[in-house]
Amino acid sequence: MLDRITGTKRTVEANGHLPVDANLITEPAQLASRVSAWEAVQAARNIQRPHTLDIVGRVFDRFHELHGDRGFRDDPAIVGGIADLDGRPVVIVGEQKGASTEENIARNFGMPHPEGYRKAMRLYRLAEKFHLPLITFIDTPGAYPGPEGEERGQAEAIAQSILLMARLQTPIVVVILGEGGSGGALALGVGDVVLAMQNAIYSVISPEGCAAILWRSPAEAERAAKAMRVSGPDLLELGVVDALIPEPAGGAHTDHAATAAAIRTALAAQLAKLERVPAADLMSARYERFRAFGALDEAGAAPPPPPPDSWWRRMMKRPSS
Amino acid sequence: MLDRITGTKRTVEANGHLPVDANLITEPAQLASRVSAWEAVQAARNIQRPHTLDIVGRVFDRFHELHGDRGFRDDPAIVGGIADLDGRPVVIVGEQKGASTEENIARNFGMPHPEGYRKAMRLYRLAEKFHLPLITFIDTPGAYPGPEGEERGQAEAIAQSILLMARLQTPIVVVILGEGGSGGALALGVGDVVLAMQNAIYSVISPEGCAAILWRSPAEAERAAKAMRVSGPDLLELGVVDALIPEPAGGAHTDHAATAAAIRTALAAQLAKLERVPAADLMSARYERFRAFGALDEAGAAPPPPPPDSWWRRMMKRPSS
Amino acid sequence: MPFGRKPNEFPSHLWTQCPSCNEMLFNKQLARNLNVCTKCDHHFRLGARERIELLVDKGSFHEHDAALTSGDPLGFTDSKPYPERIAAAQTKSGEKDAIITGEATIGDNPVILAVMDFEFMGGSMGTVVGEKITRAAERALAERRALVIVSASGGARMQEGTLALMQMAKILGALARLDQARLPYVSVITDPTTGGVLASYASLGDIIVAEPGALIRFSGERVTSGTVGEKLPTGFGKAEFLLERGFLDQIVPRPQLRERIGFFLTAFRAASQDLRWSL
Amino acid sequence: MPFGRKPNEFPSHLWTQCPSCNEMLFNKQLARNLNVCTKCDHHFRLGARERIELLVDKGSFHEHDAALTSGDPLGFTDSKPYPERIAAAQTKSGEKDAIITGEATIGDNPVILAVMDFEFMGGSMGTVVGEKITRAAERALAERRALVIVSASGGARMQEGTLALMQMAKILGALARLDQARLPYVSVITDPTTGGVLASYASLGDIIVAEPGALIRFSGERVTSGTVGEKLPTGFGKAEFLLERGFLDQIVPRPQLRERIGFFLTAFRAASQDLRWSL
Ligand SMILES: [Zn+2]
Ligand SMILES: [Zn+2]
Repeated sequence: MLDRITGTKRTVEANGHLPVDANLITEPAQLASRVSAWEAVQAARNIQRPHTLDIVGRVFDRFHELHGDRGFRDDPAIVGGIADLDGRPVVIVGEQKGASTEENIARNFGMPHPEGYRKAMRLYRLAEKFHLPLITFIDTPGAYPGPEGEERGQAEAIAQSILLMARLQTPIVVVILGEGGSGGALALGVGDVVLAMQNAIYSVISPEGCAAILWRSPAEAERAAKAMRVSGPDLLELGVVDALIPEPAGGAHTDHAATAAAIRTALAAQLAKLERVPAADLMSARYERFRAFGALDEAGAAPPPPPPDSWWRRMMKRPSS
Repeated sequence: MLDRITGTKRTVEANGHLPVDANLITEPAQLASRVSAWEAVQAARNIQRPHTLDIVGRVFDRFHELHGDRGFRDDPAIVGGIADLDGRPVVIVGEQKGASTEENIARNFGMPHPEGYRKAMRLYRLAEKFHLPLITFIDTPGAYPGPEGEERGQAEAIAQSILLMARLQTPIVVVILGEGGSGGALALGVGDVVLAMQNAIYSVISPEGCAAILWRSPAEAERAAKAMRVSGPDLLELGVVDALIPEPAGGAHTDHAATAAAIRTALAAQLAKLERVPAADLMSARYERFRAFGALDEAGAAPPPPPPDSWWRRMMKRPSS
Repeated sequence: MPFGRKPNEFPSHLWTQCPSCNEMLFNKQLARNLNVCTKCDHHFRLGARERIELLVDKGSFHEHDAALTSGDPLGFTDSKPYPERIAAAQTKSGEKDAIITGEATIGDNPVILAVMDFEFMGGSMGTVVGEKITRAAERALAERRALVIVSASGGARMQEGTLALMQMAKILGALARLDQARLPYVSVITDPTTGGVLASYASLGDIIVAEPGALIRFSGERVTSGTVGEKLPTGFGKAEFLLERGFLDQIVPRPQLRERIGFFLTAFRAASQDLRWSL
Repeated sequence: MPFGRKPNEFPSHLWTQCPSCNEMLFNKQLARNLNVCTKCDHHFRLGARERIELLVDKGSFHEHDAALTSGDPLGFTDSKPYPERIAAAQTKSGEKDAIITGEATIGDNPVILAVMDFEFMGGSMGTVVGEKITRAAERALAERRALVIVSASGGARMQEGTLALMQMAKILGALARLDQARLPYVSVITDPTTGGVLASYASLGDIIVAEPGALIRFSGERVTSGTVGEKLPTGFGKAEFLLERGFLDQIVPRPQLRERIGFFLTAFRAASQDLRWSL
C-alpha cells in the first residue's frame, strides 16, 4: 500500500498555523489562473523581480547588515543582519541577486560560495543565542558549482547549514522569493513555516541541468520544469511549501512595493503565531514537518500511526478537523 | 598592597592533583642544576629533540591520526587523532615540527596556519562529545605570522581556540614539549593541568622578537629570554606550569625513549586523577587556575578572599595543608 | 598485460581490465580481493551486499525495512515513466532501491548500518533512501547504537523532484538528534559520491573516511562545465584532494575499513559508558 | 593646504596636519569633531576618556577598579626597570594603566564598558588590563548586563612575560561564561589593534565593529617582516581589508558608534527579556 504521499493538506494541518488574515494561498484553487512551470521559471528569474535587500528595505523598519563568515571572506551572494518589524527584532539571512549585470557579477548571480553559507550559519547562531526569530529569503540558481567552491567545501557548508537549521532553537520562517535552486536553497530552507512567492520556483536541480541529464539537451528545460513540478501551485500540492504569498497581477517585478507589503503581512502574522509556541513544541513540529516527506510503498507494514495533534491545535484547544 | 603575586605554590595547591609517584618536578630546588633561560631556549629548539608524533608513537599503544579542519585545508603543522593509553582512549592534538629541514618545510617549522587551529578545535569538540580526555602537545615558535595567516584569520582562530578550551567539558592535560611560542602555543594551552618538559620554554613573544622591540636588536635575544623568564624553573615559580617532566641527563634529544617514558608516566597519573573529578568541579578549577594569574596592587581594596578548597582536597577528604 | 595477450582474448565475464594499471584481472580473484586490484590497489566499486559482508562482524547483520519501495509522487516521465525505471532497476539488481539498512556489530560495537549501492539508478537518493536512513538514525537513537553510513551516489533522484531534496533536511533532522544524544556517526565515502548526498549526510560524520581514489564532488562534471565552464586541475575531486583540503579524516584502504571503524567506535563507546565524564 | 600656508606656519599645539588628506586642522575643531578629520573623515586616535564620553548615554558612566595598578612580577629591566616605565606612563597620561572600565548605559541598555588607551605603553595588555576586563565580564554576568570592549593595543605587555600571555586565557574564560549566559558582548576595534589583544577578546564579539582605516593585525609589521620577510599588499591589515575577509560585521564611523551599538543591544535585549523563546 502506498501509505505516505505527502500532500499539502497533511503538512499544513500538522503545522496548522497559517492565519487566514495574512491573505495566503493555501490551495491552488484559490488562484485565479495557474501558471505553467515554465512561466514560473521565467517569472522567478526576471531580473527586475525584487531581490532580498530590496524586500528587506521595504518590509522592515530598520535593518543593519552584518558581514563575514569569520574565517575566509564576506560573500556578497548572501546578505544578513538584524532588522526590526513593528518593534520586533529579527535576524535576516538571504541570498542576493543583482538587478543589473554589474550587480549580478558582484553578487555572483546569487550563487553563494561556502563562506556564504558559513556566514549564514554564524547569523543563525546569533539568532539562537538571543532568542531572535530567523527569517530567510531564498533566491539562488544554486550554490556556486565552480572549483573554488569545491575546494572550500561547498558540500560541507551546505550540509552543516541544513543540520544547524534543523536543530536551531528559535523560530524560523523561510520565504522563497524567486529561484529556489537545490541544496544551495535548502541551506536556507529548513524552517517552521516555509512560504513561497506565488511565482517562485523550487527544484532539486535546475530545469536545464535535469534536461541535460535526462533528455540529454538543456533545450528540454521546459519539459524538465514541468516534470519536476517546480511551480508554486505544484509545491503547494506536494506540501513542500505551506502557503504562497500572492504577487501583484502582473508579477512581483511590476510592483515591488505591493510585493513587499504582502510579504510584510505574511511575516507579521507568522511571527505573531510562532512566538506563542513553546520551544520544545517548535522543535518537534519542525522535525515532523520534514520527517513526513515521502512517497513510500511498504508491503506488509502496518499503516503508520496518525501524527499527533499539532502544537497549534493543542495550543488553541480546538478539536481536530 | 601587592596582594596577588601568582606563585607556583598557590596554583599547584589549588589544582593540587600532582601525584608524587609520577616523578614530577614541582620545585626548582628538586633540580640538580638550573639551566639558564638561553640554554633552555637552545635545548627547546634542538632539531633532534623528540617532536609530537615521535612522542605520541612511543607514549600511546595505538594512534590513528585524524585530518582536516572541514573548511579549507589539512594543516601539517598541527596533528591530532585518537590514541589509547593502557586501554584508555584519549584525543591528542599537537604542534608538529620536523626532524630535518625537508620535514620542517613540510611542517612549516611547526607554525600553524588558522586552519590548523580550526582542525584542533574540531578535535577538541570531538573529545567533548564523547567524553574523551584531551591531551595537547605544544611545540611551536608561534602561529605563522605571514600574510596568508592574517588573511584567513590567525587571530580569530587562536581566540576561538582559547575560548573553546576554556569551556570544553572534558579533562585537558597540556604538555609543553619544546617551544611554547605566544598565542600560537596558548591556543593549545588551556588545560586542567599544564606540564612542561624540564627544558621546554614558554613565552609571550619570541626572545628575538622581544629583543628587536625593547633592545632594538634581535642579537639581544639572550637578555630578553632571561628577562622574560621563559625557562622551566621560571615557569614553575610563576605558576604558569604546574610541574616539569624530567628529561634524561643529556636532554630530551639524547634519549627519545626515556623522554617518552617519563611523559607516559606523567600522563597516566594525571588521567587517573582527573577522571575522578566531577565535571562541574573540573570546569570551576580550570576557571580559577587561569583566573588567578595577576600581579596587582590595589590601593584601599580588601584582600581577596582565600580561594575555596580545591576539588582535589574535597575529593580526597584530607585537611588543607 | 599478463602473458602478452590482448584484451579481447579475455572474455569479459571472466576477466576485468584494471582502468588504473591496465592489468587483466581474473574476476573471481578480484572478488576474493574485495574488488581491489591485486597489482595496483585500484578500488573498483563494490555492491552493497558485498560491502556489508566486509564491514561487519561475521554473521552479525540483520536487515531492516527491506520491503520499502518508492511511489511515483510526481507522475514523472522522461523517455520512460519513473515506475518503469524503478522496476527495471529492481529486476537488474534484485534490490528494492539504492540502499540497504540493518543492524550489526563492527568490532563488537553495536551499530546501525546503511549502505548505498551505486548500481541502483546511480545510487540516487529519493524518498526510500531518505526514509531508510532516517529510520536507521532513529533506531540508532532509540537503541543507543552508533550509525555508520556508506555513501555511493550521483545525488538526489530528479524523478522525485523537491521531495527528493526534502530528504536531505529529513535525514539531517534525525542526525541532529543523534548528535545531541552524543551517539557516534561514521561516514564512509566511496566512489562516486556527489551532489545532494555529499551535501548532506556524507559530509557530516564525527569521523569521515573515504576509499582511495574515490570521486567526491559536490557538482557533477556535467553541471560544473555546463554552468561555469572552467577547466579543472587533475586529481580534483578525488579523495586524496579532499584529504588535503581538510574534508576527510582519513583515506582507508578497503581491507582495513572494518578494523579502523571498530577502533574509533570502541574509543567513543569506552568513554561514553564511563559516565564519570557525563554532564 | 588652507590659504596656501606652509606647515611650519601652524604651531603644533594649535594645529594638526591630517596624514590622510594633508589638511591642517585646528586642534579645537578636531576635538569637537571627535578627532575625525573634517575634510576627509580620517579617524585620529582617541583617548579612553573621550571615547567613553562619545559612547555612553550622557552622564551614565561610573568607573570601576580605578585604583588597580601593576606589580613587577618578573623584576623586568631593559633600558630601564619596568616600574619606572609604568610610573612614567602614569605621570604622562594621568591613568593607572592602559584601560578604563565601568558601568554605563548605551541607548538605555545597561552595559559594562572597558575602553583601552593606546597612549599608555602602547595599550599593552598586562595583568591590570587582564584583571579589569575579567572583572568587567564577571560583573556583566552577575548583573546581567551587556559587555562592550573598545580595543586599542600593540598586544601583550612583554614586561610581564607569560603572566601577560595568561591574561588571554583568563579573560576568555570569563567571556565563555558570559556567552553561556547568553549575554551580549560587542567588540569595538580601533586603531591600532594587534597581537594578543586581537588574538583574544577583540576577535570574539557577538558583534564586531571597527573604525574606518583602523590597523588590525595579528602580527606586528616588525615581527612579520623579520620572521618571514614577505612583501605585503597595500591596504593589508586595515579595517576595510578585514571586512572583506569576513572578520568584521561592520565598519562604523565614530559619530555613529553609540547609536549603532545601541541598536544591536536593544535588539538582543528585547528578545532576551521576552522569555517566550527561552529554553
Ligand atoms: Zn590495477
Ligand atoms: Zn583628512
